[in-house]
Amino acid sequence: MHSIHPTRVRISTTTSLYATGLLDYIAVKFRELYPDVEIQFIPVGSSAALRYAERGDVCAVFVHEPNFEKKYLDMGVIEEQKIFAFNYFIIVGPREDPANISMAIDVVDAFRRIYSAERESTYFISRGDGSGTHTREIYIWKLAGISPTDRPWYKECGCGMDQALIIANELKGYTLSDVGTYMVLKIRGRIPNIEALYNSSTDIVLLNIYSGYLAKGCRGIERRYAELFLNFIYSNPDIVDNFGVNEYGVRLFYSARHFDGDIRDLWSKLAGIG
Amino acid sequence: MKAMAEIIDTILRSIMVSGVATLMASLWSIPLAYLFVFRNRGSVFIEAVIETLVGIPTVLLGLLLYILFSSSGLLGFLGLLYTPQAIIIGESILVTPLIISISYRSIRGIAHLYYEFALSIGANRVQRMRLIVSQSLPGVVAACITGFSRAIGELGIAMMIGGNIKGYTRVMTTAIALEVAKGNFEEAIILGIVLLLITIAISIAIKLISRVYVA
Amino acid sequence: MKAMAEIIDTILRSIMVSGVATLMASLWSIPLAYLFVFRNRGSVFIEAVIETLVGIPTVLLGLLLYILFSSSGLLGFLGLLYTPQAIIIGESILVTPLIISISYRSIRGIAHLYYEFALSIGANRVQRMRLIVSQSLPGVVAACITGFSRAIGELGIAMMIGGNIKGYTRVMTTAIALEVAKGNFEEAIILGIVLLLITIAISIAIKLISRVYVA
Amino acid sequence: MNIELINVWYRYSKSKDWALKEISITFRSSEIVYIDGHNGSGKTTLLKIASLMYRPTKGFITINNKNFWSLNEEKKTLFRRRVVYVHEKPILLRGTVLDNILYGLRIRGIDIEEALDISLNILSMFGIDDLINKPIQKLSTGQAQLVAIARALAVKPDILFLDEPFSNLDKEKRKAVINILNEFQTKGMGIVFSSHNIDIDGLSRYRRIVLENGVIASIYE
Amino acid sequence: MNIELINVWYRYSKSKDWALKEISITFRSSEIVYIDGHNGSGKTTLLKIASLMYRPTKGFITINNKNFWSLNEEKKTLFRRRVVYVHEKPILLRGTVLDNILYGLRIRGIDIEEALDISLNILSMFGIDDLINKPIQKLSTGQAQLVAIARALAVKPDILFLDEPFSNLDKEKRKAVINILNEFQTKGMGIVFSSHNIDIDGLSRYRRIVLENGVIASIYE
Ligand SMILES: Nc1ncnc2c1ncn2[C@@H]1O[C@H](COP(=O)(O)OP(=O)(O)OP(=O)(O)O)[C@@H](O)[C@H]1O
Ligand SMILES: Nc1ncnc2c1ncn2[C@@H]1O[C@H](COP(=O)(O)OP(=O)(O)OP(=O)(O)O)[C@@H](O)[C@H]1O
Ligand SMILES: [Mg+2]
Ligand SMILES: [Mg+2]
Repeated sequence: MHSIHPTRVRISTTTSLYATGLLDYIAVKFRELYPDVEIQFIPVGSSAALRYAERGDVCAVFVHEPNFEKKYLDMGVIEEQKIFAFNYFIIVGPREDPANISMAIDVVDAFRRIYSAERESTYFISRGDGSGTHTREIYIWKLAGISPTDRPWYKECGCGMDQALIIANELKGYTLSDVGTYMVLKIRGRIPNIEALYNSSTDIVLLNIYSGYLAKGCRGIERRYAELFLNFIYSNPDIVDNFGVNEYGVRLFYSARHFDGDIRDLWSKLAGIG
Repeated sequence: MKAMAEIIDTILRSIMVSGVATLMASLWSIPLAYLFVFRNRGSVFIEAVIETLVGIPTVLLGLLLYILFSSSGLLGFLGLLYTPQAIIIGESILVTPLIISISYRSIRGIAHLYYEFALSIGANRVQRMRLIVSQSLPGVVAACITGFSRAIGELGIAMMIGGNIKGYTRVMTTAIALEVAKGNFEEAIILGIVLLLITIAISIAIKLISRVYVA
Repeated sequence: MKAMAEIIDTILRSIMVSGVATLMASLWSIPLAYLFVFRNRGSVFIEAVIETLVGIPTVLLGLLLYILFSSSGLLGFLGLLYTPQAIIIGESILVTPLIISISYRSIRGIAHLYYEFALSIGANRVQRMRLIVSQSLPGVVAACITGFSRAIGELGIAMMIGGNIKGYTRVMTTAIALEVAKGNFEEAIILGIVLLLITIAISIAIKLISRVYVA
Repeated sequence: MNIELINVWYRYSKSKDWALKEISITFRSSEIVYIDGHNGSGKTTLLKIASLMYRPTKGFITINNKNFWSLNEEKKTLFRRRVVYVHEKPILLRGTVLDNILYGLRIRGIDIEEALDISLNILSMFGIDDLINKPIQKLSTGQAQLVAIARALAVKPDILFLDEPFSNLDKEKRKAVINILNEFQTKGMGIVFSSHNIDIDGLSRYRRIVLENGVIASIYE
Repeated sequence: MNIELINVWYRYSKSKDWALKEISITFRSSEIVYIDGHNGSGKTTLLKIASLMYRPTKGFITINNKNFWSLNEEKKTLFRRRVVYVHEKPILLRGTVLDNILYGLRIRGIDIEEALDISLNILSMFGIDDLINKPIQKLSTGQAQLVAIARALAVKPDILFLDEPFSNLDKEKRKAVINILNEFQTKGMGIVFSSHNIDIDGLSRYRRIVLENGVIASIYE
C-alpha cells in the first residue's frame, strides 16, 4: 500500500560512502519492505555530516571516523551506534612504486619508506580536511615517529577522497585511501597511473569501520523508521557483502555482523587515536 | 536507460525549481523596482546595496540560509530544510537583487519620460502607471530571464539547503558535482552541456526581447 | 594566530591569482574587443557566441580543462595541473568572454562617433586609433574589474584544476568549500564575508569609474 | 478656456536657481502665443507649468477661475484632458504610428471605431497616411515630430502647447504644420509654442512673449 | 585650395538607395557655400564626402587636381588636416573645454605653448573664455556647439565644413558665430555649411546649393 505522503527519513552520509552506491542500493531493498518510507541521503563532507546531526537536521548519520564519532557520542548528539560494515584503508601510489612500499613489512614501515624515498617528485597527498582518513594518516606518521608536514613533497589538498586520488594520479604520488572510493574511480578508468600498493587485513590501523547512528534530536515516526533502516542494514549482511562484487570484481565492504564483539573493541581503540 | 530517465528528471526539476524561484522573486522584485523608481529618495544608497547583494557569494548565502532553516535555527520549525521548497526560497532570495537591479535600471531609463508624456496627454493616475509598466515590460522580462539563468546555474544554495537528495532535491549543478566525485566525468560533461544549452537558449531569448524593446 | 596567518595568505593568493588571470585575459580580450568593433562583419554571430560563453557553467569549464591538463590529456606534458598557473590560465579563459563582451559593448557605443570625429579634424591612422582607445578606456577598465570580480568568486575551476593544495593553490572559494565540508560553518562565514567585502569594494570601484566615464 | 498663471515661481528640485520668477500671464482658447527666449531662459519650464504638468513652487494657476492645484485628482485629470503639451524631443510609444495616434483617444474612453476614424483623418491632414502602420523606430526625426504633433491634435485640446515644434522640420513640412495650426485656431483652439526658429511666416496673428532668465521681459501683441 | 567632386555617387553600405547621385561641384577657399535641402536630401552626406571623410561609391574627388582617394595614407592625412568638418551634433572629448580645443592643434604637432595661445584666442573670440576649464558634461547644448565650432576654427583649415551649425544656438550666439565666420572668410578660409534655418542675416555673400533627393536641384550665386 503506497500512501500519498511517504514518511521521509533523512540521513547524512559521507560523500565517499554515498558515491559507491551502497546506500542507494540498500534503500531500494528497504523500500520493498516499507513502501511508505523514503530514505533520503544527504551526501556531504564527513565532519559536516555529524554537524548536521548535532543541529537536528538529520535523523541518522553514516560515517567512518571513530575519533569524531566518539566526540559526538560524548556530547550526547548521536546514539544507538550500529557498526554495519568495515573494509580496509590501502596505500595507493604510482605503479613504479619509487618508495618500494609494496615490500614494506607493515604500514608504519610503508610510511617510513615514503618519507625517506629518493625524491624527484614523489609526492604524498594528504586529505588535509580533518576527516577520519586524514586523522588516521596523521596517526600513522606519529606511530612512525616522523613528521612530514613541512616537507615540500607533502601536499595537503583539503579535499574529498575522490579528489585526493585524482590528484595523486596526476602527480604520481602516494595517498591513503579507503578501498571503496579507490575501486569506484579505478573501475571508471579515472586513476590509471596509481595502484593499490600496500594493503593488509591484519593491521588494525588500516581498519576502516562504518557506523550508523541515530541523532538524539530525532523523534517520533521518523526515528522509528531510521532505527528500522539501521537494523535492516545490520541484519542483512548478504547485501553488504555482495554489493559491488559483480561490478568491481572485489568485495568493497564486509558486513560487521559476524565480528560483532571484536569490531567494537577495535572501534574503541581507533576512537582513542584522534 | 534508467540513468537517462534520471538525468531528464534532474533537468526538469532544475528548470521547475529555478522557474518557480524566479517567478516568486519577480513577485516582489518587480514591484520593488517600480517603487524604487517612483520614490527616488535615497536611491543612491539603495542602488549601492542592491548592486552589492547581486555579487553575494552563493556559498555564503547558502550557509546563512542553512543556519536559518536548520532545526536549531530561527525558522527550523517550518521544516523546510532539504526540500525543493527550500531551494526555491533560497534561489528566489539569491536572484532578488539581480532582478531588482536590472529591472530598476531599465525602468528608471524610461519612467520619467513616459510619466511626463502620460501627464501631457491627459492620462489619469492609473493610466500613467499602466503606460510606464507597459513601456518598461520588455526590460523587466529580460531581467527575470537573467534571474532564471543565474538560479539554474547556481550550486552553493542547492547544495547546502537542498541537500542533493536523489529524486527529490537533486538539480543539475549538484548532480554535476556528485558525478565528478563518482568519477563519472562523461555524465558530468553531458549535464554541463545541457546546462550550457539552456543558458544559450536564455541568452538568445534575452537578445530577442531586447530587440523588441529597442524597437 | 597561525590560522589567521593562513587566512591572510589565502586572501592574498586569491587576489594575486585572480589579478594575474584578469591581466592576462585583458591582454587578448581588449585587443579582440577592439578588433571586433573595427571589423564589424559577422558581428551578430560573434556577439551571440561571446555572450553565450559568458554564461558557461564553471564546473563544465573546470572539467574540460582538467581533462586537457591531466597527464593523459593533450596538454598533460606541460605539468600544469594543480599549480597556481593552472588556476590563472583557467580563470583567464573563464573571464575572457566576459571582458570581451563588456568592453565590446562599451567600445562599440562610441567608436564610430570618435572615428568620424578624428577623421574630421585631421587625425592620422595612429591618432585615430589612439583617440578611440583613450575615449573608451573607462569602459574597458570597468570590464576588467568585472572580470576580476568574477574570477575571485569562482569555485569550480579553482577546485578542479587547482586542487585546493594548502599554501599553494588554496584560494578563498576553495577554502570556504573546505571549511563547509569540515563542518566549520563559522570560519566559512567569515571567509565568505571577506569575499563579499572584496566584491563590494569592486562594485564601488566600478561605480566610481563609470561615473568618470559618463563624465 | 482660460489658464491663468498668477505670480508663478518655479525651481527644479535639485537646483538653487529659480527657473521662472514672478510669471503672471493668461493663455486662452482661440489665441496663438509665441514664447521666445534664449537657451535656458525658461521656455520649456513655462510651457510645462502652463500645461498643468509641473506644479509651481510658488504662486497659483487658475482655470476658469478654479485653483487647479487644489482640485482633487479626478478633476485635475478632467482639466488636463483639455490641454496637451508636445515635448521638444518627440516621445513615442513602442508600436506603430497608428498605436501612437490612438493612445490619446483611447485613454479618453473614445470607442475604437471613432478613434480610428479620427486617427485616419488627422494623418491624412498631415499627409502621412502612408506611415500609418510603420513601427516608430523606422521614422526619421522629422516624421516622428509630425506624429507627435498629430497625436496631440487628434484629441482636440482646448489649448495646445508645442515646445519647439519646428526644430526638426524642413521648410515644406513647417509650412504644412503652420497651415494645420491656423485651421485649428480658427476653429477655436488655443496654441502656445516656443521656438528659436523665427521662420514662421504664414502663421496667423500671434502674441509674442519674450523670456529672459526666467522672467517675462516683454510682450508683443 | 580646391576640392572638386566629379560625378560623385554615394550609397550607404546597408542601403539600396543612392543618398547622392551625379554630384559635380567645386568647393574653394575664400568662398561661402550654403547647402540647402529637405530632411534626408543628402546635405550631411555631401559635406562628409567633400570633407574627405566618406569615400564616394562612384566618381572622383580631386584636390588641387590630385585624385584624393588614390593617394597614400600619409598624403591623405596631409590634405585632411587642411579641411575640417563639424558634426551636426557636437562630438566632444572627455575632459575640459580646453582639452577639446587643444586636441586638433596637438595632433598637428603644434607645441603646447603655441597651442594654448591659439586656444585662448579662439575662446575669447567666441566670448566663452570663462568656460575654459569646464568639464564638457556641464555645458548646455548651445555651448557645446560653440566649442565644437571653435575647436574647428582653431586649426585654421583651408575649408571649413559646418553641418547645421546654428540649430542649437539662440539668436545672439548665432549672430556672434556669423560675425566670426565672416572674419575668417575675409582672411581666406572657405566655409561650407548646411542649414534648415534660413535666419542667416549678416552672413557675407554666399553661393546657395539646393539638394533634392540626393541631386543638385539648383545653384544660386
Ligand atoms: N531638469 C532640470 N533640473 C534642473 N534644472 C533645470 C532642469 N531643466 C531645466 N533646468 C534649468 O532651468 C532653466 C530653464 O530651462 P528651460 O529648459 O525651461 O529653458 P528653455 O528656454 O526651454 O531652453 P532651450 O531653448 O535650451 O530649450 C535653465 O537654467 C536650465 O538649466
Ligand atoms: N548611416 C546611414 N545609413 C543608411 N542610410 C543613411 C545613413 N545616413 C543617412 N542615410 C540616408 O541617406 C539619405 C541622405 O541623408 P543625409 O543625412 O545626408 O540627409 P540630410 O540632408 O543631412 O538630412 P537632415 O536634414 O535630416 O540632416 C537619407 O535618405 C538618409 O535616410
Ligand atoms: Mg526648451
Ligand atoms: Mg543632416
